[in-house]
Amino acid sequence: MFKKVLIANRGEIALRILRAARELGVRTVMAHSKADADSLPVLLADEAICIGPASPQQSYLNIPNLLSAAIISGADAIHPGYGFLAENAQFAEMTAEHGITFIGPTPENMRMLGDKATARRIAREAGVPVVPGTDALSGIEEALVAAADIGYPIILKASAGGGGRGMRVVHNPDDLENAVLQAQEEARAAFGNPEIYLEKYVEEPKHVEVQVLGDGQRVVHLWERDCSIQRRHQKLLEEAPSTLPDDVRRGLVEAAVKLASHIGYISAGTLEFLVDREGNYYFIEMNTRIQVEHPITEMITGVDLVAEQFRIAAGEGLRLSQDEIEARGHAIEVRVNAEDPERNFRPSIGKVETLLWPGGTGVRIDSHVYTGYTIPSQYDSLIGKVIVWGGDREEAIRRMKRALAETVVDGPGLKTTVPFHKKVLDNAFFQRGAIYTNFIARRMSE
Amino acid sequence: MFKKVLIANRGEIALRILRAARELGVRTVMAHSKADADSLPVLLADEAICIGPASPQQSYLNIPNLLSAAIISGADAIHPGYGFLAENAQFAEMTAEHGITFIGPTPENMRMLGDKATARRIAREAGVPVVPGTDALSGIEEALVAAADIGYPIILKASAGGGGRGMRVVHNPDDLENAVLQAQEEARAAFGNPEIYLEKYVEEPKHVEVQVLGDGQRVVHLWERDCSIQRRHQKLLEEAPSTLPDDVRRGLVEAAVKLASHIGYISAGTLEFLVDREGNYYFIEMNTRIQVEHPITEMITGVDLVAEQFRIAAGEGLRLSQDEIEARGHAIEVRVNAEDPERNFRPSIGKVETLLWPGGTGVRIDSHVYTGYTIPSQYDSLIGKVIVWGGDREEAIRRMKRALAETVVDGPGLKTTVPFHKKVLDNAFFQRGAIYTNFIARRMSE
Amino acid sequence: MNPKEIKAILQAMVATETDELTLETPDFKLSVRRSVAAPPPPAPVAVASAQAAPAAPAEAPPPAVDNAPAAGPPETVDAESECPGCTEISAPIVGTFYRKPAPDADPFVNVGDRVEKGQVVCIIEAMKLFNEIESEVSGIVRKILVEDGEPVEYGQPLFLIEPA
Amino acid sequence: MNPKEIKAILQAMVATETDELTLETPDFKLSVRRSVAAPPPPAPVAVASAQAAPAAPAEAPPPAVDNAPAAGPPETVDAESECPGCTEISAPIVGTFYRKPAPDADPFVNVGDRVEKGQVVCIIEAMKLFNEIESEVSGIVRKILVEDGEPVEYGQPLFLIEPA
Repeated sequence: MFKKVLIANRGEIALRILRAARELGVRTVMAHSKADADSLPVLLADEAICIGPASPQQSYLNIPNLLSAAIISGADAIHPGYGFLAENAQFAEMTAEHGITFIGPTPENMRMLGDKATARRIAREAGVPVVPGTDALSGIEEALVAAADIGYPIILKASAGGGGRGMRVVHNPDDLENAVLQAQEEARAAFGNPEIYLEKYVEEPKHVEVQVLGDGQRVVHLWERDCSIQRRHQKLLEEAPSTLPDDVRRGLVEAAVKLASHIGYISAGTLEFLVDREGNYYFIEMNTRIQVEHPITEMITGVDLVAEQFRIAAGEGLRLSQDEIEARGHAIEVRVNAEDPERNFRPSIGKVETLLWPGGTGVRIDSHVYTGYTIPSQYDSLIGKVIVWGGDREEAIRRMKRALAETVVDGPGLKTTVPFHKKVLDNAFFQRGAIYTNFIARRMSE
Repeated sequence: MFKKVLIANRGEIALRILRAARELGVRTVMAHSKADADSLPVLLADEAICIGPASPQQSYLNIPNLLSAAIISGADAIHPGYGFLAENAQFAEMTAEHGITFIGPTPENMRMLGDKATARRIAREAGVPVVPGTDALSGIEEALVAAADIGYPIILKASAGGGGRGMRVVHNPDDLENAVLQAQEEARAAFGNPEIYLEKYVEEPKHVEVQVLGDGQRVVHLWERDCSIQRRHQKLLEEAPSTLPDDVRRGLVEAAVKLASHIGYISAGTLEFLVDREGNYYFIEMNTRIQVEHPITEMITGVDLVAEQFRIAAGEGLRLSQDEIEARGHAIEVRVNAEDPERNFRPSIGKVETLLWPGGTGVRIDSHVYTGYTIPSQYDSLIGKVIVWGGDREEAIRRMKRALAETVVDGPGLKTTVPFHKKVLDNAFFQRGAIYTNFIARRMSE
Repeated sequence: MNPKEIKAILQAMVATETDELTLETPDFKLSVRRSVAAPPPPAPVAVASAQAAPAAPAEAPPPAVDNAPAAGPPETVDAESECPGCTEISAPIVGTFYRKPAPDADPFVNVGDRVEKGQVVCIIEAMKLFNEIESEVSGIVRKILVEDGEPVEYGQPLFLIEPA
Repeated sequence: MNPKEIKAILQAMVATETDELTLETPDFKLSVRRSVAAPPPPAPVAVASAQAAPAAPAEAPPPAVDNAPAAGPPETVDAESECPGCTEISAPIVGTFYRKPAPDADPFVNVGDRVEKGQVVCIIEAMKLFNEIESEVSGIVRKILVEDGEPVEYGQPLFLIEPA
């Protein structure tokens, strides 16, 4: 095992990594920006080193300063957490060049899954379904043939596009010609490039992701998480397992293991899928890092995922066989963000003057906030995660409601997403598992 | 299920009961003394009612005020927690007489196990081993025969005694006559009654207890807890399961189920055993209530014991069959007492000015303390419980060490048992499971 | 020693981040202590804020929980402010408060009545027992704080009596 | 003893990093205690640099964790109090601090030297690159705060320069 790890991140994930390191007997060096000098992971770490001003570009994204910090503190490993440099292949490479172990996948792993087109190709190679679609369309004729082949509804997307612009859903062949022309025109206007392609339109999908661990020799899955409760592609509440039928769940996790094995994946990773109402699943992308919502998987499996990342990186290999990983009960996580749900989730930071996290049976708290802590404005608004476990989904929901009812995070001008989560948990559609990626837009807006 | 429960207790167990009630959709009425008006369970409860001044005799032990509080608040059930009136058969009876359900065993259950002599007789009837011993001895001859029969070492105890006085350990027959005469003399001097009896002396026993749940029809066990880490018969740190060999564990839990079934036990209860080095176990007594250390059983089984107490009391019966109760991993609880371990554990209360409970993977906190809370001086010194779960005992120990390293409970003059627990966890004998009821006296005193 | 001189000393203390100063002369004794609880301000501008810094950290309030007791302890009655000089009679037990010995009877006491120490002023029913509550003082009933038939908790103020 | 004299004493204490002073004469008794040079109380707030220190007075102290940073950021240097009127040159990157261009060469600057704005005052080695650090002001080197060969973190003060 490593002697000393540099934690190249901040907030709750920095604390999460610190805890894993401490349990493994690894000394911790917290690399931190000036704005985070008073943060809990810095206070708790064995050593702390300032790596730049508040701006992430100059601190948490500053590769030379991070590597220098690792070198001068004598760290033999770096854990990147999530976000920032976690999926930066170059950082992983440079870390290795300095004789320091990067706790995460190989740069090759990252590059193979780094862009969507390559990831799609690799998934097809591995025999894992992706959303059926075309390359750039040459014209109407090709579109008609492809759409007939894929089946309606389909969606037209701009090759150069993103963020929903230039997209157009088509429900039958009669509308296709006009839609193609309009989409091309929109694409030209918006991106200066009329090129479009066509994909199957997955209606009201669930966003379900599979947690895997690999050591380069073999890959195991730790079941799936349902992350359909999203607002503008930001996950807000996650649960494990999903409410999918058992045969779909089984297909999903097997597909995930197949793909991750295909590329000899190392470390913890997550494969994201869309699942339609008929239980068809389509691979979208892989996140080559630990994720915010990993605790719900830990709650149902009892596996410490971050500790496993350390062990795999230290060359100890996977300790668990697939048979030994058993999911039990149901877990839910809510993200407590310093945002005002009443005002379009705009950041609402400040000083935490009263803080009371819930406790008791089946409740876990991951948070770097303490009474008197001032939330810095330069970073994301996640200030804590409340995670609960219950014998079944119903118990988990009741427990989360109970936990949030006793949660107090208060300060002058400080608002959090807790009241919003309470409403989600009270929603009848949510309670019966009728959750799709449009849940918040459709069920939670007045 | 009940509509409204009166919680006739305080501190962390009051909060524990409140949480279970809330998850079950039962409204809560906190009966509290004047000294507890600002306590967290009072702040969190749906209703609160003051039942007397700080003195426990006039509040938490005041049966008329408690029953009146239940009646005027319209509660249909009372949960007594532990301590105070939890094992008071008369209170249970009077509660029932007022048409209110007592959440706990029947008065008959309590009376059968209320005094040690009756409990011993019932255990023998049920075929459960008790520490072999005699009734009052008529003289030396009888003592010699009995001792030879039981086997040395034996211990002589005063019939009227208690608290260790008048006890005398005898290792061989040659010493018995003198010892009997001396013990009789001591007993006469101390208690005005020379009557003594003789018992097998269990050397360096482990204190292991079995958690059971019964509904009057059947009884299930939820495995055992090792509570050997005691100081002056006060438990300080508990773990589940014990480190006993599997065959001994199995014998123990079966004996517990046999005894509890024999008396048609209802609700949650705990059967305490002494286990000697050879794995012989002897029933000592049964606690007919929920116990402080119940969370470690919840951690390994996933069963919410307090919720089960509610369900059983509401006539819903046992939901679980023995097959469904599976123990997984290892859990440890430490009691955070406001006591100064450096000064013979004397109470060291005050105001909590800085409070940081640990969090993260596998950590559960049960505490009624918050930043700014002043610990009242009239009650016991337990201010919180830190409970951890790990895949195995080693992981649980490492996790608890990590958790305690990040715990801060601070205020002017306030001391806690946290530093003491850290030393226990670091002790090599503890780590290898060499723990007996004399562990603290033998291994932890300089 | 004049104010100007004291001000000069204080400014010097601020400028030099001095915490305590005691000066005793045959004529006078001056002792000054500055709170360092406030972290040193960023710039010289902050001289003013250093002087304004309160010495003691503010009290952390108990958590303001959403669902504060719905029927929790009634609001404290401050006898002093409600009725200056008055004495409180409070509930010695938990139960139901009755102003009359029987539904069709007259109340034990009314506002303005004179009561003697030991005189019964109300009944609190607890567990089907009717407990007569006596006044602890002699005086005039100034206020009755609980409605007839209402539940009362331990220590809840029932009457305000002006001793006379 | 007049304010001016007291001020002079306080300034002298700052200059000499004296914490406490008691002076008794037949005429008067003066006692002064400073706490700036003393390591601020256990609360690891101390790791924050003076510039970043929050100004709010009623700060609840961050939890005083047992294992506070062992090799955390070095103690804050307040240029104002260390050397009134001085400007700080601080580390713009993380790395190892060198006073000399080569092991057997002379230091770039010594205490008392005059430096011009833009003049190289030290090297910080980071990832095998030797980064020359230039003075941001012209003036006299009053203090060198880091030993040759020591690791420095971002923002750590290296030199105090008295502008001239």
